[in-house]
Amino acid sequence: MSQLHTVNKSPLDRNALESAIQHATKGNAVLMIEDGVYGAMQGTQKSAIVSDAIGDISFYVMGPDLKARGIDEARIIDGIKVVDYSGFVELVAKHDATQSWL
Amino acid sequence: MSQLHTVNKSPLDRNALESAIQHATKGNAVLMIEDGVYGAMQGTQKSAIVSDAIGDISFYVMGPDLKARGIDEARIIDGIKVVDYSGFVELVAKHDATQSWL
Amino acid sequence: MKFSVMISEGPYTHQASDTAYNFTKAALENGHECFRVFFYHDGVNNGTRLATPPTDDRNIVNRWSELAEAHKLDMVLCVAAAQRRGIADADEARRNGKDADNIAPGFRISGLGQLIEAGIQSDRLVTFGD
Amino acid sequence: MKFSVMISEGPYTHQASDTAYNFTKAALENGHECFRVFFYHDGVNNGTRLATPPTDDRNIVNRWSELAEAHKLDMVLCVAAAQRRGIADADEARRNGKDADNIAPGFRISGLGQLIEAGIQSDRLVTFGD
Amino acid sequence: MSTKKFLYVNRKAPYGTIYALESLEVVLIGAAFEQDVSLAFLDDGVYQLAKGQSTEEVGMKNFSPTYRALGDYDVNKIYVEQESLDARGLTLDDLQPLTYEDEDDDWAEKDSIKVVSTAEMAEIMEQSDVVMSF
Amino acid sequence: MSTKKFLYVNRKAPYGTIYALESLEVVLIGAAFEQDVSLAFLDDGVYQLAKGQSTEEVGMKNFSPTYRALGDYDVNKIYVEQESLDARGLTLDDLQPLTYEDEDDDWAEKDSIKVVSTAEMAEIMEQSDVVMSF
Repeated sequence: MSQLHTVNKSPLDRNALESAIQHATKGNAVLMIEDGVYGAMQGTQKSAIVSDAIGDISFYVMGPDLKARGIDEARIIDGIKVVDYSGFVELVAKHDATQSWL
Repeated sequence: MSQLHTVNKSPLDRNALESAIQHATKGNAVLMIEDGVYGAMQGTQKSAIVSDAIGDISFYVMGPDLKARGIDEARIIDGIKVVDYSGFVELVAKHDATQSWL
Repeated sequence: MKFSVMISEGPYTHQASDTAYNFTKAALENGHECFRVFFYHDGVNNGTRLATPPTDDRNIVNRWSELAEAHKLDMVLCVAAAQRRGIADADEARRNGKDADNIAPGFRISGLGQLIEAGIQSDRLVTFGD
Repeated sequence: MKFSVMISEGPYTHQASDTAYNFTKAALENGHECFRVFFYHDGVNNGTRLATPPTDDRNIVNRWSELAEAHKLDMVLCVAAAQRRGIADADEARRNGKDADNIAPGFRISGLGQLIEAGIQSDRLVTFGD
Repeated sequence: MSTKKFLYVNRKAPYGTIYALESLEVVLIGAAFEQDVSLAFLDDGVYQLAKGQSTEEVGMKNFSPTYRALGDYDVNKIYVEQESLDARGLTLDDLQPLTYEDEDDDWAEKDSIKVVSTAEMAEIMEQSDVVMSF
Repeated sequence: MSTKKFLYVNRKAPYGTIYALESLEVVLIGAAFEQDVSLAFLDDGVYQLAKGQSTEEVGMKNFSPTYRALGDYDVNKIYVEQESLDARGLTLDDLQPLTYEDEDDDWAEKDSIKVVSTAEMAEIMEQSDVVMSF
């Protein structure tokens, strides 16, 4: 099976992103939504958590949430794919189950 | 002036306790309430944040919140004083202002 | 594919209800089916008709009511969560001795079994919360 | 000493309202004065009379109403926050074209200026939230 | 009705927020549906199972005894993460014992709680059909 | 009426929760009371001031232009913490400029934002009479 993990918390404040990545198995996907999109930025204190895991895990980030927060896609860690709400739906459909790291 | 800082978040999940301590000046007090009382426990990954600051800062923890969560006072870091709601009120009265680290 | 959605936070305070709405709308527009939208915890606060948000902002409650009408969505407020937080339909108000109710159009109040059933009957259950 | 309290979360979901209640009660019992209890953000949800919590749990809304009556507490729900979230008194309901209201006894709806005034007039302002 | 693997994920401390209590209410209702049910306690969720909870002074309802009813509802796969306990200075001894009677073993009383590693917890999540997070 | 030092502390990101928006509403109302007002942005609160916010696709109200009105309300002591920016890979250039016209200096346009260290922020908090946290 293959799971989709959604993270909606800033990794600078909460442990959700780190915990999600630790519990994602090879081939799983992590989708960053809402305040979780700050986890997709380059050059933060927590960027390495994501960049170290890219490859084993596929990373996605919600474009509408990036735009709302004024984050240019050029600032995103290499290898993270930007999706919209339709892309979110596709990710849910494509994976066997979705787990929200609230 | 002397400020009282209240922290109601678990330091294992959130950065509130750490940030509060970094912003408390010498002679300030930090009161751990609600889920913040987990920050008063010995032997956690975050205990050093508190024990390193004891002396410059006075630490207090809500006894009723400890009891609710099943935390024995014997497990509390040395130097933290246990208070009840009346003690909370006294701390607020004694300090010039109260800042909640939400 | 058959989706269900659980929403655990009220309107405005957390983005959960917004994201759930955008997700559900996208799923329906892409030809998927939505078996149920279940509101739990503070999520039940999405179902009050007494809200009057500022006119320059979105109306979260009305948006759900309209989506439900357009797509025959089954939107369920958990009864236990709703009782704790003061969301009632006419039946609940009568049963609990209240002089008013506040449920919005398109929502119904029912038990937690409806959430479990959504988990069983749907191909995917997605949770939005804090 | 003159205290005021701000409560930023609704009942049950976060402990904020419980802690604020226990704090306010202790302050009053210890001879302090409470200038105002101001409910902001989801805190306005503490002021609904439609809640019916389980009988084996505390009734947060009633507890506030009773404390207000016993101590002549001034309990204010922020009007802007209340409109967003669907808390209304009879006046608000009429003004916004609603067919019902849900405010609980002892609460009143007013503007954010009441919070600033509490900050100015009180010796201490304590915030309870998430 | 098909049988699915339900996993209830608990990552939040009790009392500070209501999620733990209302999650437990879902589990109890869900038990009637005869699905394959597991509970995961990790991160601050492990605090939910702490023994000796006493809520009189905070004036809230102590719901911790309710976990002990889970065994009677045939909910007996309760996974607690070792690394989460370690980070919090806790051991299994700090948690209240949860047991069930095994009908396949002459109703012998057995422990419901199983302490697992992060890698094992990840595998449990991976194998679930429906994950509910609180 | 006495004059007090009010400090509004912003530690939360915008949009994920409403606290940033409703905090700003308090500041605008509070401006009419002629108190000594300062705003502190630290931790995830610094994200509130990011420039280029565009909320069309999430369907929420973009309230970031409202910060630019603060100068007209004589709210011009806006402290942003350097260490919080650093931890998030941000610099002052990533924030929208906030200015006011200084009536004591021939209405010259000046920056309202002042970047301060954690130690300076602690001192600002220490000197406040009323601290409102959102």
